[in-house]
Amino acid sequence: MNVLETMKKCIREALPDLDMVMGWEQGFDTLHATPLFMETAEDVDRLILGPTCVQSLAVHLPSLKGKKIGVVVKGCDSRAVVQLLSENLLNRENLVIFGFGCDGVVSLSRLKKKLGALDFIESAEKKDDRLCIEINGEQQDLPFDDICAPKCLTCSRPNAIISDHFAGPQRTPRIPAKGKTALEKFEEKSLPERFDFWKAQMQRCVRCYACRDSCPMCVCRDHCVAVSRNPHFVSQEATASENFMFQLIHVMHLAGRCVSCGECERACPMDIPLGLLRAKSTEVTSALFNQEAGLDQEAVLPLLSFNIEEETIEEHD
Amino acid sequence: MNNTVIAYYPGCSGKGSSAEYDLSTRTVLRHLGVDALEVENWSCCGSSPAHAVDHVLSAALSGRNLARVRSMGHDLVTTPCPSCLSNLKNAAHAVRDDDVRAKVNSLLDEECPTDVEAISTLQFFLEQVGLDTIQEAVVNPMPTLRVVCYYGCLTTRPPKLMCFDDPENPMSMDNILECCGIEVIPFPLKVDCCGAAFGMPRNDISSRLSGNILNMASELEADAVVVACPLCQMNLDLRQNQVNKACGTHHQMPIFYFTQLMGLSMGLSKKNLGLSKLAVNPEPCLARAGVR
Amino acid sequence: MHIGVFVCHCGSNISGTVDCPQTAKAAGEFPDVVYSTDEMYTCSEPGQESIIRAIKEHNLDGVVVASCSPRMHEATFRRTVERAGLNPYMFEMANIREHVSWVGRDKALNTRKAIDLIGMAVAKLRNGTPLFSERFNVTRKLMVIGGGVAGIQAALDAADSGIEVVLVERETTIGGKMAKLDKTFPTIDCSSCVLGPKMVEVAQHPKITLYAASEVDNVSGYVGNFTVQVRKRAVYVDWDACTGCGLCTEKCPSRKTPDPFNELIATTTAINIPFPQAIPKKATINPDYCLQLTKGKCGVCAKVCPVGCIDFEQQDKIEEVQVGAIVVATGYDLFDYSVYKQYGAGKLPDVITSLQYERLLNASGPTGGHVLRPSDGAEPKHVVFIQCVGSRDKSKGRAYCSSFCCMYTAKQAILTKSHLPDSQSYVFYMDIRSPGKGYDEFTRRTQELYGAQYIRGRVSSIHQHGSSLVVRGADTLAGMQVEIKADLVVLAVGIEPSRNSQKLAATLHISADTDGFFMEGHPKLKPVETNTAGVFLAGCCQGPRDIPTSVSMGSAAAAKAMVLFSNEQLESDPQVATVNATRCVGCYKCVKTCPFGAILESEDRWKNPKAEVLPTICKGCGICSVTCPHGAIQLNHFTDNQLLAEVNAICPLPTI
Amino acid sequence: MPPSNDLKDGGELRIIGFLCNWCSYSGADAAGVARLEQPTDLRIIRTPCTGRIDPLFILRALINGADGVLVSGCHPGDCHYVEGNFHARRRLETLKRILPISGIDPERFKYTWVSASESGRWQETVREFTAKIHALGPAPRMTDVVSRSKDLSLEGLLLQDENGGA
Amino acid sequence: MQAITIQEQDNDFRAEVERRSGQSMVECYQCGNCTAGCPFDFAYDLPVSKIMRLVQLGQREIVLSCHSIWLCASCKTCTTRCPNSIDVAKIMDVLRHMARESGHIKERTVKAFEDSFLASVKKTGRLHEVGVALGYEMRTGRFLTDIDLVQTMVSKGKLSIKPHSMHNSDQVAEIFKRFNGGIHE
Repeated sequence: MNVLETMKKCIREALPDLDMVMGWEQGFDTLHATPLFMETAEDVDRLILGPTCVQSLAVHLPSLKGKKIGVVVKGCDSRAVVQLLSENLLNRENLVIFGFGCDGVVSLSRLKKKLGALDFIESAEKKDDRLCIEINGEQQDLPFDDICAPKCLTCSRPNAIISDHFAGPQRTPRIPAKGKTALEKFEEKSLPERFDFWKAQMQRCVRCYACRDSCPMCVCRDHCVAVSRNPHFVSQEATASENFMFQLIHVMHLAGRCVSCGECERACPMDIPLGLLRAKSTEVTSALFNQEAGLDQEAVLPLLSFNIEEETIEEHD
Repeated sequence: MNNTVIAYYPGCSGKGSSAEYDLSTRTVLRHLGVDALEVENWSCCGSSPAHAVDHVLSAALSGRNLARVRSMGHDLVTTPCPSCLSNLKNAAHAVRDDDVRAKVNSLLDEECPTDVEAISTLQFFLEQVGLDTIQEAVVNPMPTLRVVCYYGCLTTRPPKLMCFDDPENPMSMDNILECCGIEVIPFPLKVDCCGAAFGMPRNDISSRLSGNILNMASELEADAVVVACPLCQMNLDLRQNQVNKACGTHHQMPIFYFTQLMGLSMGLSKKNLGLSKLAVNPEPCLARAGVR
Repeated sequence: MHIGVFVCHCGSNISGTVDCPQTAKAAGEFPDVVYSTDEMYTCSEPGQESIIRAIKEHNLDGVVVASCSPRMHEATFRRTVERAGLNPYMFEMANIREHVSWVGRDKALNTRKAIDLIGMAVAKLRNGTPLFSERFNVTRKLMVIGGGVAGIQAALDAADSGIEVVLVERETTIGGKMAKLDKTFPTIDCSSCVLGPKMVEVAQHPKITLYAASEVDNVSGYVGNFTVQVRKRAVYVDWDACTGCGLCTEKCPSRKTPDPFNELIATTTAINIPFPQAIPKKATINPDYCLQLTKGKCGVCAKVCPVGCIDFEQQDKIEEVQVGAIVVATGYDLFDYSVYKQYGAGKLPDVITSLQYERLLNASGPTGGHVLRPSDGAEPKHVVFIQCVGSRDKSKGRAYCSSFCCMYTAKQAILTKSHLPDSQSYVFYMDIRSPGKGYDEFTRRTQELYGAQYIRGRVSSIHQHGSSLVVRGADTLAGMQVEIKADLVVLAVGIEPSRNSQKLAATLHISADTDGFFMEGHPKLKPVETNTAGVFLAGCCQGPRDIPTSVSMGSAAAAKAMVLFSNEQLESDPQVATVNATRCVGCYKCVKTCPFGAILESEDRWKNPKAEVLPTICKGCGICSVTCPHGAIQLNHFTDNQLLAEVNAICPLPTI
Repeated sequence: MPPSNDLKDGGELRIIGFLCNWCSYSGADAAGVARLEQPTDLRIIRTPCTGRIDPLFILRALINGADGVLVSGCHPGDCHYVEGNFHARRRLETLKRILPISGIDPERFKYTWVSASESGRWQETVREFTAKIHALGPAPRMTDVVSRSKDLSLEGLLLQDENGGA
Repeated sequence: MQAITIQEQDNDFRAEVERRSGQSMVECYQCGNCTAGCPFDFAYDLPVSKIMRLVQLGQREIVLSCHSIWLCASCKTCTTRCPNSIDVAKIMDVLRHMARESGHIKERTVKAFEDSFLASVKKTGRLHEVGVALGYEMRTGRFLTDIDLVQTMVSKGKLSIKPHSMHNSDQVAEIFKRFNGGIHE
């Protein structure tokens, strides 16, 4: 039995005790997957697993709190689940986790850059480390690393780190390629260059909140301070400065919580490189608190605790 | 402690008036397995006259020697002489200030290093050789020899610079000599001044101050005074008759370097400890203590 | 809103460097400000009346006063606007004195800054809401920590007014340092004759419960309702049964036990009563020296005790006490003068502390009041006193003056002369500090009638020379070095906060100054209060104090507690956190960070998890507000919007 | 004695201070009582505790164009609310280290501890921080015009370096 | 004794002492501890604490023309025991430098000794004790100084007529040349 069939079997067995199981099904073509909410055994037939299962389904979990839910997770998705559990935002007993080992997912925006508009997709299939795609009548055979999500290139946790059922084989973590990361390259720029960069990016931002809505750690939803008047941290005007304020609020609210799933950047319709902000925040909090989000259900958020003597913080006298 | 090699700065008096200090220090070090490697082509540290004239000049004279130590590949130098030590430490400390370093270097051919540290051989014995090793080497304890240890001013002062022992009640020499099986009497004037370099220009002053120390030692019925400083030794020993004349006293108080007594307790030969170079004859006192 | 702004001249304190009329004029331009004016003294009676008048005339619903620090007069003005019918929290202050006129020299810049600060206050006020206090009951019981003279006075005054008092003393007897003294200055009256009756009164007072050999382990709660855990140390004697007959102490074979009451210049028995007038007069076993407790054999005391009160198995006991207020009177300890190596570092037997000398002078001391020096028991002839040992000495980390050493040194010089008429005293001093009634006359008398020789200068060193001590000092008035061959040297050792006071400060949530003394609420106006409501200070724990001042402070602290207890109920400070239940998602991040356990993991009607604040326990720090990403928990009077409004007032939101 | 108010270059800059009520606000009051002269640029916002200071207030101020933000509270271990400044220390340090990615100079934000008795230290802190902000000059604004000629995509920014460096 | 006109005090003098010593004069509160411990006080014309006071009062002439600043042996007892941690010995050093520079030489023998000492070092790189003695005697005309020690020293082999050798003693001479050339200032 292949991975998909094993997974389907597990889900079918578990479904009677659950209100619903979340997975993916094919969207309008083979390159696009959309969330699948399985309530009956027939629904399960439509389940797919593969490089197009991009979205993190964990994002839906907090709003379903109180229901008995199953969820299919990749390695990166599972970290969001762990983090939500550690923050008391999910009940473990109401949750059944179906994990598998992920081989990497495609990045539509990288693919678009390579192939132009992705209008007429006949087929798309991953074969070993290449993606074979038939588009506008042409057959393309691309190295997977060139069109996968950037996070997959350095993925250290391809396998679900928490699961009640695990389908298929464990995948080997990627060894990050040598060379500077985007963050490192960006940080070689001067502060004014960085500031101008963000200014230009923030002028493009349309405040659609796709970044926020795709973020599994953004749990305030209707009460997000980005849209509230009490507290009124940021105005609704979509100016560069208000947009930047919003983005920096997001950074601070994710400090020590971001699980580096990359969903914000993926969801951004303007391709604003929000991953830079996330990567920096993760770098800072792991250096300061020697702790990474989404790995330990029992962990206390670093910004909710303290040490009387902080070894990593130089005393400001 | 086998085959330890240390850079060693003997100081000018070690080649003249305190030859026995230099000799006995080297002898004892060698006996304890330490090679004292003389700093190549060292020059005078300038002593107190240099800093009495100018602090930069003083730092430059010592800075040259620190540079010599660095060129030997060492970052630690020891010296038996507290006055040299004080100047070396002062220079090493002063050149940490960029401004001062620039001034000092402008006087020098080679730059004064900022990473060379100086310590006294006394500190070296105590901290790097260790009392245990010293005690193990003792073959000839002298329990009937009653001495007082006199440290003088500069061994521990100023405390912020010297960072060694207690500036008011130093015990390093006391502890070493007790380890060597010698009776050490607590000495209240341990850190009083002997008159320092005034022996020549103002003998009246140095005689009075050295006299106080000799008087107190003899009141405490000490057999001898033990010192760690060539200048103190000279004032108390070579100039003892001048003191007697000025104060109307009749002291015949032997003034040992602590290394000499260490050597004796370890059974080393008197010749290699330079005992015959002492001005006040130590033999009667040593005979009483059973040292042949 | 209708906001009124009142700019205070504070005489010339503000108007000297701030253009007050122009400031008031500019303040009138801020949104919602309908009235602005400048006043000579806003806090004065006419000043306050004009605020009340303006509120009524201009129908104001918010007031900003620009004057001194809110730490000075916020409470005053809140009462003022309340008198005019406004909610006291619809009031803001702009600190244009301490933060503007007193620190800036340029009048134009100062004026601009003052206007900005008023703009911030107005912005904050526009985002403010009326707040209402809750009322809660008061436990009318006072705890006094420390049974020295200050603590005794506080306990007696409070008890006499009918308040239940719990007095906690660390040592096995109350009396503190004063019980060790022989005589007191400037009257030379007997210390124990003055203090003794008060100690007895404590023991007999029906309203006072005494916990000796006890310490405060933990304090929780808040003003009016503190819960204190008191640790009663094991004394190995059942004090309820012990009659203090002293038979055990006569028979105890372990006679080399150090005697802290005699400042370690004498020894006592392992089971002992510190001194005949001790309160409580109960025996205590020192477990480090008791043969039964260290070696398991002896038990003589148990055999001779007529009431069988010895209990070698006794353990520490924790008792919980509910009180409404706490007076801290933990006193002082002597500075450890052994860091003065040049004074013999404590190794020279005839160099002693002033407190040890008190014991030598005291008739109930180890020498029966004969001045005999420790080394050989001889009567000293030349006695040298050295002042400022561990006082006014930056190099030893003690820059402060210990305040009463000049006076007791003079007293000791007088007593030396009366004990030993042939003796000669010498006092090395830097300055004679005698600013009290009859104090300076006293130090003059010491010299003029009792012949003590005062030498102005510090002492460089002391060394033993034969049986005498050579004291080498300076007389700076003569410009000479001086040397004295002394038989006894008494060091007027400086004082420091009593040991463990740092820990107690943390337990009580009060702060300490850089020298470790507890901080008063205000140096002038709240000398016995602290910044924690319901905790008061008395005596040397707040700073060096002599006996009369300590006693005054004890009375003052008791009076403060009585004022507190005169209310049937107290009003809680409404500046506490509140939860907006519709916004709360029940993650309880706030619960995890609250240092006081003031937030509960609660539920709403529909069983949704929600945080809930207990307003009487909340101390208003606002840590929780920052943990909540959706701003569901807000600190009243310091809400996100109030603080953001202040930010935006100085740096307006950028427009494109 | 260093010159105090002699910042004669183009007047005041906008510096916001967030001070805890118990230590630093008191310390600043004490500096006033002692008439310890300070530059006038600083505008102080009083909060009960550094634990009340949301890093977002600081970001709001910086994005609004504040030239400097100074936070000061009780020394760690001396917090009136026992733990407030321990929380603040983690939050503020995190903010300070994240700031550089935004292009906002982290030197424009300082947090420190000044007790109620340290009036001299407060004066020193204000003088030093004000001098530093004046050395940095006015902060760049989000509203300033960005040159449209530059390629401001990430690739563009990073490539520009590679091309320039080659 | 002359009265000091307080308004005419030489503040530059005080500032120069502070700058060159790195010490703050105002911290001295005249406790007298430096005088109390000074081993040389008996030989001083002004006690240390008075020198400190006179520097505070800007009395350049009185201070630089005193004997005391020449008689300080830098034993540093004052520095060690100062309750305000002032490096008093360093101030004494600086005052002696200033006295030298301005030609206030109150202890000719002390200056002669220092000069002879440094001259010997300059000449041979290391100190030549006989050279110092001879130089001192030439400078002071006190030809019998320490003559009583000669015999002992000779018999103990401590008097070498020739200086102890070192290479490149010219390097040391060079230090002095540059110093006298005033490069460092």
